[in-house]
Amino acid sequence: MTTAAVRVRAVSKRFAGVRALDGVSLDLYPGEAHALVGENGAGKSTLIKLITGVHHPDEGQVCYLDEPVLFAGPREAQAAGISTIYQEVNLVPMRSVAGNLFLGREPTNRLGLISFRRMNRQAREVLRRYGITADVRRPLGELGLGVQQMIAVARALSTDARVVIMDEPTSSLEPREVDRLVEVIELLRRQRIAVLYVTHKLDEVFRVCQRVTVLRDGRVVHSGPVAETTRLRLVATMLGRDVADVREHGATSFSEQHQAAAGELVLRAEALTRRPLLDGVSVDVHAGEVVGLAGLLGSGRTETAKAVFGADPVDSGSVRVGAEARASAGAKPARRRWSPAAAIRRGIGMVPEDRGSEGVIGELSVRDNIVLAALPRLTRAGFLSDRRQDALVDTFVKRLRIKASSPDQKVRELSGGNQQKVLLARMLCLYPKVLILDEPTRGIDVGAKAEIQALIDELAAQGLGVLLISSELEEVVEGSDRVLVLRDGAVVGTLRGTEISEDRIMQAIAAGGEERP
Amino acid sequence: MTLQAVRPRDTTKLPQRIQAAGVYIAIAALLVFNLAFTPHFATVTNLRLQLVQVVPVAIVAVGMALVIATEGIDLSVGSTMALAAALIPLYIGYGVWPAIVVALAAGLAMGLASGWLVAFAGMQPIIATLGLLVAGRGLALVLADGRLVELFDPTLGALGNSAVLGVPVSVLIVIGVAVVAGVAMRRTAFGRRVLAIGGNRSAATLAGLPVKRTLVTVYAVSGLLAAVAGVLSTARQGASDPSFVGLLIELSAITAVVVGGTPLSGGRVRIVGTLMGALLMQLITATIIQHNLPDSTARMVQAAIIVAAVYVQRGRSAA
Amino acid sequence: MTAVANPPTERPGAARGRGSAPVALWARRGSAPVVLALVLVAGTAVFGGRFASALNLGNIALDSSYLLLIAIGMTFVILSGGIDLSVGSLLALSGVLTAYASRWGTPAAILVPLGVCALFGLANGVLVGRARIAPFIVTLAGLLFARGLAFAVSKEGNQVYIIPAELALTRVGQARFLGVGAPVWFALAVFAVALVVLNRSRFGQAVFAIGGSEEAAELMGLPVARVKTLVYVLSAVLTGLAGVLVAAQTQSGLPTIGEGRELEAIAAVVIGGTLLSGGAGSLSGTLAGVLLLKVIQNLINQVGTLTAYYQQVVSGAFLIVVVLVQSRLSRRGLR
Amino acid sequence: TKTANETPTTSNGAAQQQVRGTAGTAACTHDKYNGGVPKLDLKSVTVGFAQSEKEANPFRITETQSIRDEAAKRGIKLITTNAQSDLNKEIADIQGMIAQGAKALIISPLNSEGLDPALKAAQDAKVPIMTIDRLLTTKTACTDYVGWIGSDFVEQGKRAADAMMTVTGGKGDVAILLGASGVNVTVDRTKGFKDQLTAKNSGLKIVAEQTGDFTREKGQKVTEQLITANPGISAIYAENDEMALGAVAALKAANKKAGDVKIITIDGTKGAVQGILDGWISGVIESNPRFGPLAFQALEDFYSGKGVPEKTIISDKEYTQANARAELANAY
Ligand SMILES: Nc1ncnc2c1ncn2[C@@H]1O[C@H](COP(=O)(O)OP(=O)(O)OP(=O)(O)O)[C@@H](O)[C@H]1O
Ligand SMILES: Nc1ncnc2c1ncn2[C@@H]1O[C@H](COP(=O)(O)OP(=O)(O)OP(=O)(O)O)[C@@H](O)[C@H]1O
Ligand SMILES: [Mg+2]
Ligand SMILES: [Mg+2]
Repeated sequence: MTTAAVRVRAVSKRFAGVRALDGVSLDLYPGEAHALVGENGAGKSTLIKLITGVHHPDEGQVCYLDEPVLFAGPREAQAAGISTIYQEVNLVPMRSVAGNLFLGREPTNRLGLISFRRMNRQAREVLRRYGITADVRRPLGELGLGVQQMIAVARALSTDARVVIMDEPTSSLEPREVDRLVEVIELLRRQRIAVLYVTHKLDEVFRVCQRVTVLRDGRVVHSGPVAETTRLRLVATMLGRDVADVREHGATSFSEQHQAAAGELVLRAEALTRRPLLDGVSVDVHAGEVVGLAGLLGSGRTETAKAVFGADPVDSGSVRVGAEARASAGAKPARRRWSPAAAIRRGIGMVPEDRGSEGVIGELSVRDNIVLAALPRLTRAGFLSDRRQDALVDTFVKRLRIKASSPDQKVRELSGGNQQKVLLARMLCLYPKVLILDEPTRGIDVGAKAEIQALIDELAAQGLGVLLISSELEEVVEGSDRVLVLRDGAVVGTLRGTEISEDRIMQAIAAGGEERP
Repeated sequence: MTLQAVRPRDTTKLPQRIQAAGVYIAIAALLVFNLAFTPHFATVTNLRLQLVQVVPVAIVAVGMALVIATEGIDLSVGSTMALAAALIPLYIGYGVWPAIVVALAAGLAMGLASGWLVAFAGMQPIIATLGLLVAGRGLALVLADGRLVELFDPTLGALGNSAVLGVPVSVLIVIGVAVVAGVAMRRTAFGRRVLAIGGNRSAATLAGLPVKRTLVTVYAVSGLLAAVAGVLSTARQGASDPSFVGLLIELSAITAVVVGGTPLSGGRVRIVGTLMGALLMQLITATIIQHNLPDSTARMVQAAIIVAAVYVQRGRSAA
Repeated sequence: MTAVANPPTERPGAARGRGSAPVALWARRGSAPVVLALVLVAGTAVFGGRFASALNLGNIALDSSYLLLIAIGMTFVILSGGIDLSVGSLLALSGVLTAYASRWGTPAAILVPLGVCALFGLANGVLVGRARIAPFIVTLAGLLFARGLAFAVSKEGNQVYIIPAELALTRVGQARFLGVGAPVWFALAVFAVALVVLNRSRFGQAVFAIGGSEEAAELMGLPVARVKTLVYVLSAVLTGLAGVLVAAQTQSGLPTIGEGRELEAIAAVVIGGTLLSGGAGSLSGTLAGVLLLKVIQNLINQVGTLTAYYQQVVSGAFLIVVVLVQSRLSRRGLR
Repeated sequence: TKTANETPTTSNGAAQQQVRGTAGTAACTHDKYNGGVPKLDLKSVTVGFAQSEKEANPFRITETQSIRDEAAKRGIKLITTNAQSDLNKEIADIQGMIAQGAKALIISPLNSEGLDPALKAAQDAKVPIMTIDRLLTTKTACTDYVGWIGSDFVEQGKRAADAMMTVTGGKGDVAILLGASGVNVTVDRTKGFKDQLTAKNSGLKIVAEQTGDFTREKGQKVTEQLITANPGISAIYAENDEMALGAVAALKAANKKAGDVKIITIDGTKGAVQGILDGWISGVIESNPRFGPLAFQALEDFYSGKGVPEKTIISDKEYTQANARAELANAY
């Protein structure tokens, strides 16, 4: 047998009372892509951080090329040849795309000064290789999260590494980008580079990886060749349930069909324009209806969501809610300051795409994060009622199965998926009439994803209108009653009922491109 | 399903408590040192003196703690004190209370001004309040024509020097302010908003919180409290001294807040810790003076203790 | 393929966070020099030759040079997400040490203060970078400590050390070249080098990155602690250099100078468009900020009849107005 | 309600100005000064005054006011600056006034050292400088500056020590409230006081010396600490009146009675002299800030050819129980 690139021996790690990892062992061989899967909070990210020296194990040992190592930090690991893409996009938003790609290893001229011309040229080459279109001199923060994630991938892969670790690299990628990434991983494998691949998208496990290790509650519950397992079995092991049980109740997806007899109009956004990102987008949402927004990266879905919610200003256009929306056919919109606060007051909720910078408040507890938007309802004369808070928090922690040591735990310490659930809970506890979900299942494990999808269904059945954005076309297709296809900030097609399929969406995008030079 | 059933009990709190106790440890150490080595330290008079002297810094620091919790900073507090002090003699002809009301109103106005600059004009807090620091003190001096004015008002004197059941009135005011601030931060929606804004302003906005209004309120409270401190200082001194009252108090207050365990990065606040931070600074000064250390040594010792106290409770950002 | 979209204008409200700050900032960078030009023109219009005389402008340049040196270091510190409050005291300490060491000749009079300042910066840097104590507190303690040390060296102020007039240091420090004082040339030289270091070296890029997102920089494998440490050393050494030049000018080392300089330097940097939270800004902005502050101060002095109190009111108000005008300008510039 | 100290103090004119003595060699005139500067009629030019510290205490207020009043009286156009205790600002101020066209300068140096660039600028522009208050110890009269008018701070400290020995009978524990650190007024007043105690072999023991920064607030706070830590303190030497008045406030708050602790102070403000009448302060050594008449007279003499002496020591009074009532009106 070849020597392992990385060998993890019975490592354990506790965080102030939470046992994140408990005697985990894992071998990673050159030339293999090794999947690491498990529920939210199972310990995947923690395991990676132990390997790269972000954290140090309490017990056990990490070997790199058969030598026991204890990296002082990611820097040492990187220098030794372990290149890592961490779970949350970890780049510097204020620096340029090229600057981010080459940070710490900028090309220099003879005087030791950085040559920006060369750097930009090389950056453009890298981007071209990964099919990313972006101006390399622009600040990275201006790009959508998906593009940012691709750039993080490109950065990690453009170093000379013997081991590449990817923590949910595809969580905000389009199928197109995922394909590209799969190709790259193939290439890496042929170069005898070892790849550790964390994902919640089980399809990718079967497409990309040769071996898979399943973590549950900080322990390895399965490890073996991908070929010898099935999707169903994997899900069952992850969740700790019977295969039969999973098969019966299903692990994914929405109930096939809604009662598409949509209720009355609850939201009407007309001709939202914000140059150059949005160009006259109109969206109607009815009670009990799930409206999907489909499009490629940067097509304006997030912009649409934010404009409707009042989070970004628009040049023109109007948003009307409830009775006003119904009464309004063509009427002049009322002039009103539209802001998230106003939107929330009028019954619109939104779960933003970028949970780190726009969503969670890391220093606050799970409880405080959940009740944040509902504060006005939970106070008497400005004072908070513990009882009502706890009741609310309790309900949603249970319902969404948020895994936290207690409602008092800081959100910062939760795993990525659980943070996402906290955000969902924050909006759900407002009992909104319309809910805008921008990538609601990003980074969420299969079990939880199914639950959230079921929840969306259930809420829609109870009369909630939903605007759903997801880079997983499957999710949009299965979940939506109506799909608006966006391209370059404009609606290029509307699909209803049985028309909705991945193919039709892709066609609409392509056709839209032809119509609009 | 048992996703959250069998988690080990959360013991997070204990080490954090020990870490957060840096300021308490330092206070205890200084007390022990003084009890052992400083003659006449363990007297009621002396202890009361330390409490009375810490009043202005403590009050200002409570307001500062709220501002810092929003990830802001208020450098204008010292000038606000001066403005309040300068106004008292101008209006004391109408009676003490009207004069005090005018002084407090001026503090509120300063706070509203910095709040507006920060929340609505989008200025960085340190610059907005630096401008007001310079202009505010200038304004106070213009109003007072740069002069110290002695005040012989019995009510004002009582505010500064009398005691209820042995506890000085000004100390009672500090306790009152701290209790209100503590309750507001822990038990009210306002407190929650303050922390949310400090923790992640974009997220707070997207959660529909009235961010600007809250920010303005916080700076207004800070201004008002600074004015209270200005009035109390004036009362105790029996003189309005706009040139020097509150000079550099912003640095002492910020130190007290941070030494008390409130991080400058916002999102967290410790009111009692802030009071303890102020008390620690006072004890350091007292120890230095009572042991007659030269000025140069005094500054260096002070620096060392501040770093040590914060060092003990640092490090949760590490990871 | 999707076209590269233009950046959105400032997003009030929600996206104050990562997304939009850089945009506003990139534009704001350009506006400090514009405001400076406006103020210069206004000054000339109102005061004519009295203001725009070579003598007066030379004075402004000399007066600005010390602040510029300090502000250059401060720019690095602020860009890295920190702050350095110790510079004012350090200026005094450096001056005192220069004068103290001048008895051993010019090399000692330069090396001793610079060495001590470097150590001081190292201490600041290690406490911030390695021990991870908030920079505000570390350098606040530094402010106290350096001042204390300056007093201690000058025996509580009982001893004012004098620099001999015939020393090379004095002659160089007080020399004029092309009608402009030596400190101005030193400051400009340092500025030029700093420009290159900040914008064209890996160290400079690392400073920006760390200020932009320390966590990301760490995970990308940058030597975060080392860079942070160096930044404080740089700030301290440049302040030390300013102290040496001040001492050479005044031929003495006074432990009382420099009070409040830290706030002045921070103001200059921020007026220059550098984000106080770090990650974005520029040295050219800082230069404009320094000049803006000093020109305004000079203009206020020109009035002459204004009492000191009114001068204070005016300069405070001016600071606020300038920054407000600037942010308006930058927003307009984007449309 | 009653307020005191509110009326603006005006300088009391040349009548109050007594010169205690002059020193130095030949009188300085415009044709001797620094190789000769043009003769001017003061009434037709602008004169600049550079104040060193904020006008935040009676001494500085009176000093500036006295210069302004005298200029107004003589019909001379005056511009003023204030360096706010910042040495570099004072240099810039002086250079700025020269650039603005001031033809003669009166400066109150922030420190005995460090004004060289400003002095040089003045020399280059052939602008004569008259210095008041603090002496430029390492510079030469009639070359670097015309002459100096001021008090002898060491002497003030000595006189304070004498007064202290008189009121205490030469026995007891003394605390010193020092002025701002690193300022030569503080240094000199401390040195004079201590030297004199030693010279006179006094039985007074200095048990504490702490800075009160020349302010009333700090004087009060420090005194409060000192009397708690050393209940035996029987006398306080305050290096200016403001700190002394702070000390009085502290003593009152500590329920001491007037005269329990003897206070000797320097400056001679109304508040302090009133303190003598009230029994809280035992003696005040004056530090006379009314430089206006003398300074402008010196400039007149400089141009008229009468000449200015190198040093003019302004006379400082002493206020005691005996003369306080009579002299109260003359205090500033
Ligand atoms: N810094 C920390 N402090 C405290 N607890 C932590 C910390 N980091 C992780 N944990 C806890 O460790 C456990 C494992 O988290 P980890 O991030 O490894 O999960 P994960 O498998 O990557 O989940 P996800 O799929 O949601 O990303 C979680 O319970 C989490 O709350
Ligand atoms: N082609 C592009 N190049 C650069 N920036 C872009 C591009 N397209 C969009 N952006 C920026 O990306 C951000 C998010 O894009 P938008 O909301 O339009 O896309 P989206 O369809 O939600 O895609 P994503 O899945 O990336 O969020 C916007 O702020 C916009 O400025
Ligand atoms: Mg994870
Ligand atoms: Mg999106």
